[in-house]
Amino acid sequence: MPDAKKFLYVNRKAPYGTIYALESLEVVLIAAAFEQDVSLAFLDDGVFQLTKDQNTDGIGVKNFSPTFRALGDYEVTKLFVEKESLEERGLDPSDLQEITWEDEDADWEEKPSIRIVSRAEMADIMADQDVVLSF
Amino acid sequence: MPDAKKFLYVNRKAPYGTIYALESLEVVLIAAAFEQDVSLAFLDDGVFQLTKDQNTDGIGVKNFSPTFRALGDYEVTKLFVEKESLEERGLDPSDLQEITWEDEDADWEEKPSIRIVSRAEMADIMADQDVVLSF
Amino acid sequence: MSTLHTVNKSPFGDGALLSCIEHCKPGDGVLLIEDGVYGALSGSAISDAVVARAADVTFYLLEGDAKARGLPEGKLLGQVTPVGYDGFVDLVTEHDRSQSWL
Amino acid sequence: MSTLHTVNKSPFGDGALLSCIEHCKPGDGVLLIEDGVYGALSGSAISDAVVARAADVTFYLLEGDAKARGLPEGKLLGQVTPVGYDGFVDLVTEHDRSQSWL
Amino acid sequence: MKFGIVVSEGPYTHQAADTAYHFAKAALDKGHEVPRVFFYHDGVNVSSSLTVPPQDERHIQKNWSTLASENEIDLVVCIAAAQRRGILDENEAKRQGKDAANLAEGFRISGLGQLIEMGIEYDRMVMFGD
Amino acid sequence: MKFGIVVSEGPYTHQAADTAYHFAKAALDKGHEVPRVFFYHDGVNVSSSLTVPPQDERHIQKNWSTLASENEIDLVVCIAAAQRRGILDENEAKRQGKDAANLAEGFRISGLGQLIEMGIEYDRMVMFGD
Repeated sequence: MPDAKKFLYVNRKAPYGTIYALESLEVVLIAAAFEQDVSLAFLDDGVFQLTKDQNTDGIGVKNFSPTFRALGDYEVTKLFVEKESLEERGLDPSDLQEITWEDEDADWEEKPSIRIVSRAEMADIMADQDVVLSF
Repeated sequence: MPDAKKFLYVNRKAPYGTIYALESLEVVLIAAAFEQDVSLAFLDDGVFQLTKDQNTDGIGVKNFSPTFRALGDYEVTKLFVEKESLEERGLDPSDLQEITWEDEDADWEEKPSIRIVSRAEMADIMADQDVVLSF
Repeated sequence: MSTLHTVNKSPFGDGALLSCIEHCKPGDGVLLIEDGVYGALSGSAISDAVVARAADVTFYLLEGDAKARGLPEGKLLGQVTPVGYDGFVDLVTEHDRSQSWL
Repeated sequence: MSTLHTVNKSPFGDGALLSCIEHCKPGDGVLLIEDGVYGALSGSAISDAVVARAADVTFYLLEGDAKARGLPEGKLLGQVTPVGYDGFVDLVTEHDRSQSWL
Repeated sequence: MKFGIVVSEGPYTHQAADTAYHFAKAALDKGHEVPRVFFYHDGVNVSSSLTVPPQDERHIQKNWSTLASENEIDLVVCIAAAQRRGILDENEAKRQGKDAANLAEGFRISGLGQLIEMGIEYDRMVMFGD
Repeated sequence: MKFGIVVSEGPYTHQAADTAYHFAKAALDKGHEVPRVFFYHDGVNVSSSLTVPPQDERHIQKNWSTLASENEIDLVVCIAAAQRRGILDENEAKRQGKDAANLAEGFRISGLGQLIEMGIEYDRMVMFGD
């Protein structure tokens, strides 16, 4: 992809209370078709989007968290989650669902899509993009 | 007013960035016709609604801050502003516009409508209401 | 005479829960709903403030909202009582007024 | 390579400005717009954080938004430079990308 | 008891209209009365007859219309808030020279006085917003 | 330079649509290009033809329609976001069996690909929201 641009989708909001998390995911699914270099950032309340065992039966709203697990099939494999944001919320990486992708260059080995990064690393990732879209 | 209920309109949001402050004021103006016991509370970012010298020419939005000065004519005379909220924002009472009402029981003496109260007093005011509406 | 306060925003990005905690009175109830349920997480930057106030105020959370957000039961503060929508209705009736921290 | 960050919410009720301050890089610009302009108030609970970061980041505010909200010029931090919508456009062109802290 | 409910945010974007709906249902199930629900701010957008949510999602407007018709709830949309946001009934559309109306069945447009009345007449007021 | 602008909140409720408008005007005044503005989330509500703001207020939808026609700006409204919120053009209204359409002049409904294209093709993207 010589002309591919680096796109970062920044998620700072919790799911269900507002629609931003869901509509952000809808953008990412479409974006995957454009063969750009796609990364997702989860920081602040955005880390709540990735908690495991979400069950929305009690509130009558569609549970969209399984869609994150489909991102690997769309070749969206870089989900950066900020460590400090987790810690401030009393969460650790084991509270997040497992999201993997199959690496065709490594005999289809399953690799984790979620990468826990420090706040400083997140700042570096943000500064390394061509386009930053915020939700 | 033997059957009058105590209504408190709670304002915690800044003006112009969102419409809540303006639409709260629209409710208060209508409420005045119902001869209830009306109070307004300004705390947190709500204190910003009352700053003086608001000039919206540069953003093309209607300046509704003069309407606060008309509240006295509608017999809305109790505007409680929280001291701690002002202080956290680097403001003091002199940064707020003057809002007065004419007391017909005191020979139409002009009296200030804004009353600066502590956070503890604000909590007491809130606990003393029949109906609390939040904007 | 007591008030039921409802808080519907995450306390990590928004000041509503802290402001509510600083304005409620002994004997009041605070119900965490929608994104407000994150306020019930233990070991968070906000949990000490909730625990401290739980001395004289009763905290509740809307169970459906907590489950929707995948909050692990083991990580919820013991000081916060889960209720359903029916419990929400009861809380409104049991308090003299309700105040939404929007 | 630098970024123009825009912040449009009051820092007293919302965490966007602080998060932006913790994520921007030396040489970046931070433009306060809409309710974000309250972040330029001096002597506030937030002003120390802005002043500290102004050592290596340039802060701006949208002048029309500050005037609309009646912010007294004497109470604005000297570290924050006022710009108009035309200045906003220039800032976007002068930085390599822009990031909105929504 | 008589409950007054206020919805202050639009459908799907915020959860307010959903939470208010579940609360209203639970109140009715417990034998309480919900004589009126008032839609203010972006809440007026709940009354749009033109929403087409995905098929696997709840239909917020229809849920409210159905609940209202089954329980004789007065669904009132604030006229000033509605006009700003493009919600019009047939009469308003004609009066404003618009060729379309979009107020859904079971909702009616009226003034803010209806909100104050709820506060005066009902036992409890509960607001759902952002 | 070519600017891509995204508006993510509805008119009047949030200032986003106003700030974006003033920014777009200033960019055009300086000789930049604004080939397309994309309306997402509640931003789709800016395109409603049925808003009737008070006479002493700005008319946000008309401001955008005028700016677009004078400067050949492509005003794109996201179809998925629009359907959820009740914004339909004539075609969609027919297809969905609705008896009214409310997409204002100068706006068109299309997919999210139009947003990604802006990011790929333009020099800068600026988002206005909440």
